[in-house]
Amino acid sequence: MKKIHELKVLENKSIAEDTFKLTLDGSSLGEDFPAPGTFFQLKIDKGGAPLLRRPISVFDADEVKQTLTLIYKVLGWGTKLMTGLVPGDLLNVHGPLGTGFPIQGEAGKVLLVGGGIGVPPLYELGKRLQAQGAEIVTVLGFRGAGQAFALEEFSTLGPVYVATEDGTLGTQGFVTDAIREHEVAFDTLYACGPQVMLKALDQAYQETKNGYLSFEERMACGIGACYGCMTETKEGLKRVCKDGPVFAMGEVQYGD
Amino acid sequence: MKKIHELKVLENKSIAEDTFKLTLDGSSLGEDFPAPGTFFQLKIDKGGAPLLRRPISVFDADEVKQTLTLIYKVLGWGTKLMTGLVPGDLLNVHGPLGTGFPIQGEAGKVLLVGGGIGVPPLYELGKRLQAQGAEIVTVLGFRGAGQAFALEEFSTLGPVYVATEDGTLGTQGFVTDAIREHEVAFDTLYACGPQVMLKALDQAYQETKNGYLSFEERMACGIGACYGCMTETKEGLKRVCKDGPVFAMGEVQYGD
Amino acid sequence: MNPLKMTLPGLDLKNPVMPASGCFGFGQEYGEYYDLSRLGALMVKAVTWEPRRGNAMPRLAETPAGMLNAIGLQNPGIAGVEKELVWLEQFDLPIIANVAGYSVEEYVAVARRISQVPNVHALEINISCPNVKEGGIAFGQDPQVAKELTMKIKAVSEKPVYMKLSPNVTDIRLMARAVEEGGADGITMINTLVGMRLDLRTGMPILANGTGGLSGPAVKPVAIRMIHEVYRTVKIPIIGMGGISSAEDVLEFLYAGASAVAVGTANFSDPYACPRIIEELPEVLKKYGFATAAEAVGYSHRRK
Amino acid sequence: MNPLKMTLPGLDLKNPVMPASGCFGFGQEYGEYYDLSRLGALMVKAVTWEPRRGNAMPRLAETPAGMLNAIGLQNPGIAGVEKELVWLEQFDLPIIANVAGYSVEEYVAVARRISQVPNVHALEINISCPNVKEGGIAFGQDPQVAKELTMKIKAVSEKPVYMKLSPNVTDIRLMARAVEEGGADGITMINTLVGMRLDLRTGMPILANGTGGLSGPAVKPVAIRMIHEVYRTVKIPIIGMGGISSAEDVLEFLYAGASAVAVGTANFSDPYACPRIIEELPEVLKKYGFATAAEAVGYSHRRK
Ligand SMILES: Cc1cc2nc3c(=O)[nH]c(=O)nc-3n(C[C@H](O)[C@H](O)[C@H](O)COP(=O)(O)OP(=O)(O)OC[C@H]3O[C@@H](n4cnc5c(N)ncnc54)[C@H](O)[C@@H]3O)c2cc1C
Ligand SMILES: Cc1cc2nc3c(=O)[nH]c(=O)nc-3n(C[C@H](O)[C@H](O)[C@H](O)COP(=O)(O)OP(=O)(O)OC[C@H]3O[C@@H](n4cnc5c(N)ncnc54)[C@H](O)[C@@H]3O)c2cc1C
Ligand SMILES: Cc1cc2nc3c(=O)[nH]c(=O)nc-3n(C[C@H](O)[C@H](O)[C@H](O)COP(=O)(O)O)c2cc1C
Ligand SMILES: Cc1cc2nc3c(=O)[nH]c(=O)nc-3n(C[C@H](O)[C@H](O)[C@H](O)COP(=O)(O)O)c2cc1C
Ligand code: FES
Ligand code: FES
Repeated sequence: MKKIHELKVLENKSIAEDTFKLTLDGSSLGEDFPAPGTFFQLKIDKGGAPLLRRPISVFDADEVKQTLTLIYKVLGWGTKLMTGLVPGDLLNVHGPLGTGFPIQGEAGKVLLVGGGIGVPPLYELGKRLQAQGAEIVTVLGFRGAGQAFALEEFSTLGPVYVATEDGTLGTQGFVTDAIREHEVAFDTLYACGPQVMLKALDQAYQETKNGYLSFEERMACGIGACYGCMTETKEGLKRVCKDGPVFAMGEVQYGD
Repeated sequence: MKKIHELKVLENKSIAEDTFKLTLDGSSLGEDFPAPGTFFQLKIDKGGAPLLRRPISVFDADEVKQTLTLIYKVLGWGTKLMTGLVPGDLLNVHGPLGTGFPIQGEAGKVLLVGGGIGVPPLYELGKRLQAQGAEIVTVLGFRGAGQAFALEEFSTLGPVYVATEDGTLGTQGFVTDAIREHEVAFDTLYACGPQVMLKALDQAYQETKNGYLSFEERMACGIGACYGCMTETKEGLKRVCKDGPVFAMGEVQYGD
Repeated sequence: MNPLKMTLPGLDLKNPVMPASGCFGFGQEYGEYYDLSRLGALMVKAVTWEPRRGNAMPRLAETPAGMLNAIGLQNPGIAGVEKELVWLEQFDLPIIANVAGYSVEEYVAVARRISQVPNVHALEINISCPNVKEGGIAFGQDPQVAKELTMKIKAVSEKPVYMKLSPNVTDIRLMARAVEEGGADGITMINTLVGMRLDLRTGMPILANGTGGLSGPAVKPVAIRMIHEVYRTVKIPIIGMGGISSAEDVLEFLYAGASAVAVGTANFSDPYACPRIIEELPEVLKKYGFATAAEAVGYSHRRK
Repeated sequence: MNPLKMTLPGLDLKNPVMPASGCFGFGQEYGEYYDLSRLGALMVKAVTWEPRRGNAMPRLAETPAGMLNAIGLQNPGIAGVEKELVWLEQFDLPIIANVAGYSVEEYVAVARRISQVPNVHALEINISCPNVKEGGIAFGQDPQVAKELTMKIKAVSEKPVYMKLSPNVTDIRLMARAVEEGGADGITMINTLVGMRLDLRTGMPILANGTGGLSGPAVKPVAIRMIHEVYRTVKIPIIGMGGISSAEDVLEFLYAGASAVAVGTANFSDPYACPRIIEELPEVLKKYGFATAAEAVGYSHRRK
């Protein structure tokens, strides 16, 4: 039977504009030590508010240190409250949830593409792929240099290229511009970020490459029971929280 | 213009069954250092819940140490959350509110009568009366010995008699039984506690003694604007939060 | 004797707590968290005759102590739901099927067929879904329409029929009386209040559907008030819901007049909400002086 | 130019934020916390012809993200209120008088007389108080009754008349249209939802009155939805309220169609709620791309 966990906060620090890195003691997770691309639903209320849990991806699941690291952007009520977590606090987490990135046997040239708050899930993924012998290039997109984070971590995996909308770091423009500029060659693509980015990548590469994209939707249950987080796919409506958040390129049918 | 204060928590410890003593740094209160019988409305939400402030009386306002001490009983949602306050936390308090105990010139034989969670406001009162030269006897009522608190503090003011419903400490019975048993003589009575206790005292002594009673009602605004906390008096409806919580004996008209 | 036992038309409940329709799918997902046989019953997701796609995304928004949903009756249709119900046969668990429709004919056809499924012990007729353009709530806001629909469904159903009332009405008592007159065996209430949130960036409603149904603790005082009113108005039993998240909440609903309760939104923040509440209930009953849950039903009305 | 300036019938507002009726008395108490001239306007407590004692205690109960009140129109009567209004003359502050009654005659008499008070710039007719046994909400749940009352009050009032709508109705648009047809100059909405809480110890309702009015953040999504509907239904302006506690909330109400807003329950947890919101509003408007508050009114309806 599945469990809910109470994890101890080890660290919660600002790493970029409105962006925090939250490290949790994951030693009690046991079988629930997460796979890349999965996420946790965090309960951040004290006294019942906010009502819903907040879905946050796994950035780093360090089996040696037994730590679970998440990176979150302060967006609204819930993430703002999260900034108040201090070492020693217990955080109630539900997960790991969802179907993550398929990595079985993946050992060729891999391109990781992250946009903004879509960057976090790619790092744990990259670590696992690297361990399997994959050759990794990372392209990350941010609004500007002030929003950029995790460059150091990704550079341990291979070359990292950055695109910023305002040109304050790396290529001016979007991740697609940086991929083109650096003529990145790859067999398999893994990406997470705003839907427009995912759609652009999907349309550009679904004919020629393998690839997996991680999507976001507003969630309530997080386990596939409420039908709140659907996405249209070739095989009909699917639940982002349970059947996703990762879908193969070509699967999702984008709206307008 | 009146102000709201953020006070630093210095200590928050259990002193009896479900009863806590909360000490706050009151050095920033300035003009708002409270008079006996007044109360503060405490904001205990994190993230908006619970919605309303909780009214808690002044137990001890130490002008020398510049500390403000409150004693609260864990009853429901709000007071339960209060037990989570730890030293260093900032607590948002609105007050002092209400019309406290009149003590001007009071220097004769004084009887303080407190029942349960009505005990706290009498201690600061007793300190001030003692400083004015009053001769003080205190009678406190509790459910049982496990619920009794603040006996030590009150014993610095003069004799203390206790009544418990279950007889596990002092007189078995109510405060009125203890007063009778010890044949306490007094000129002026000050009391706070459950309405049945106040009614009994009022009926017993309003003809023969001076006295002031402190009442409780559910409150929203705490300043007299919402008309949520009325009590019937000889002169019509009055607001417990603003015109009270203290009323002279004989003033309040009890329902059934 | 089991102090939580409760008997309602068609339902011999080992305890009075069940997941609310639409908040628990067909049980598979929460079945990974605990043994579903612990539940008093299970109200499954709404079923229509044809498969329905439901509304566009986003379908969810958070509100203070509540949430809005506009799922819009997405479901695999009656044939698909029948398959799901087979899976549920492994549990000692009475199923309450939630019936929806876009026309009287659809309601009647679905009710007839689903009432024949063996582990379906009762029907809950959803005349209060605020998230579909036709049908749904329209049936739940006009007493005469509700009464006639109840009669037609009663005529074909092989199982007791509970009508699910909408709180979006001026006088809930008129609706309750109408469905009682129509022959309903019980009432379930409340469905969601219609609400809306706007996205400050785009100016558009957060929900693609515009409006959605408000659920969660925020609506609890409205649910209690309406159940209190309906209990005095009709003789048929009430299954209460709206913001329940603790055993104390359950007791408040029983006092108001509910004979059993359903838990919806609370499952989302705590997947163990139902078994937790069931486990805490005996102690809470005892604390307030009740030997059985049944004793607490309507207690508030015997106190005047 | 003042970007917060807003003009409604009878009301030249320096900003669109005012305390809601019944949550601010006649201003004296909050006047000890800040200069009342900072407010856009002030909706004073309900007034009836005779002094009213209101309901028995307790009159208050807390709910998740909300509260119930059953004050029951306690007020010193028209003569007493007139005296209170004299005190308010020292402020640069348009007063909106909240008129209540137990009969059509009482409403009309109060409206006629209070509309003659110089610093009263508009009337708000409370046909939606859920806390009195006669009158009150009954006028706010029947369109025809509301329309006729509006006409009679319009006939005697020397100031613009805003009708305060109850959310406890099946279709708020019918009520809005009725009062518009009756000649109302504007609408204020929403009053409280009827709710109840039971005391687990006694089994009795916490409120002596039984039911009470639900206010606070919990009701905000209902208020937004109803204002959104009414904006599309009538041409007269709306003053919106229901759970506002921040400048962002104000913007959401303006988007939905309110031309000004009132803040009620939020005053209780933060006595500075109104001036805080007024102070934050220009920045929030700017953040979302509006040069003036007036531009944001009805924005949601121009986005489709
Ligand atoms: C599978 C998944 C993984 C995610 N991983 C990360 C991550 O690693 N780091 C990170 O910073 N963010 C991540 N997000 C986005 C994150 O969940 C939202 O930014 C967050 O929920 C916003 O909450 P809030 O209280 O600050 O905002 P509010 O606007 O107050 O939230 C209100 C409601 O809307 C929901 N919501 C608002 N924005 C989003 C959004 N963009 N996506 C989903 N729900 C939203 C909230 O969960 C909440 O229910 C992820 C989202 C999903 C679905
Ligand atoms: C003027 C005044 C002074 C007080 N001084 C003290 C004190 O020094 N120490 C102490 O322990 N208690 C004191 N009380 C009582 C205290 O306010 C309540 O016990 C407390 O508010 C309960 O809150 P809760 O969240 O734990 O209970 P809940 O039941 O969750 O509270 C729900 C709502 O009801 C109100 N409420 C519940 N019980 C009471 C009550 N007995 N009196 C007033 N409001 C209530 C709460 O304030 C809240 O608004 C005082 C009350 C008043 C009016
Ligand atoms: C996501 C979601 C989906 C729902 N779907 C249905 C449904 O299909 N049929 C139905 O009758 N009620 C549905 N409801 C209403 C619930 O069954 C319940 O009446 C309501 O949510 C109040 O209970 P709660 O506050 O405990 O959630 C749904 C509620 C939610 C939150
Ligand atoms: C304690 C209290 C008293 C109220 N009294 C009145 C009143 O006298 N007249 C009236 O029209 N509305 C009255 N209301 C309703 C408010 O004016 C307002 O419509 C409602 O509370 C919603 O706003 P809020 O959520 O910001 O409080 C009262 C509300 C509260 C909480
Ligand atoms: S969040 Fe409930 S189905 Fe995905
Ligand atoms: S609490 Fe508002 S008048 Fe006393």
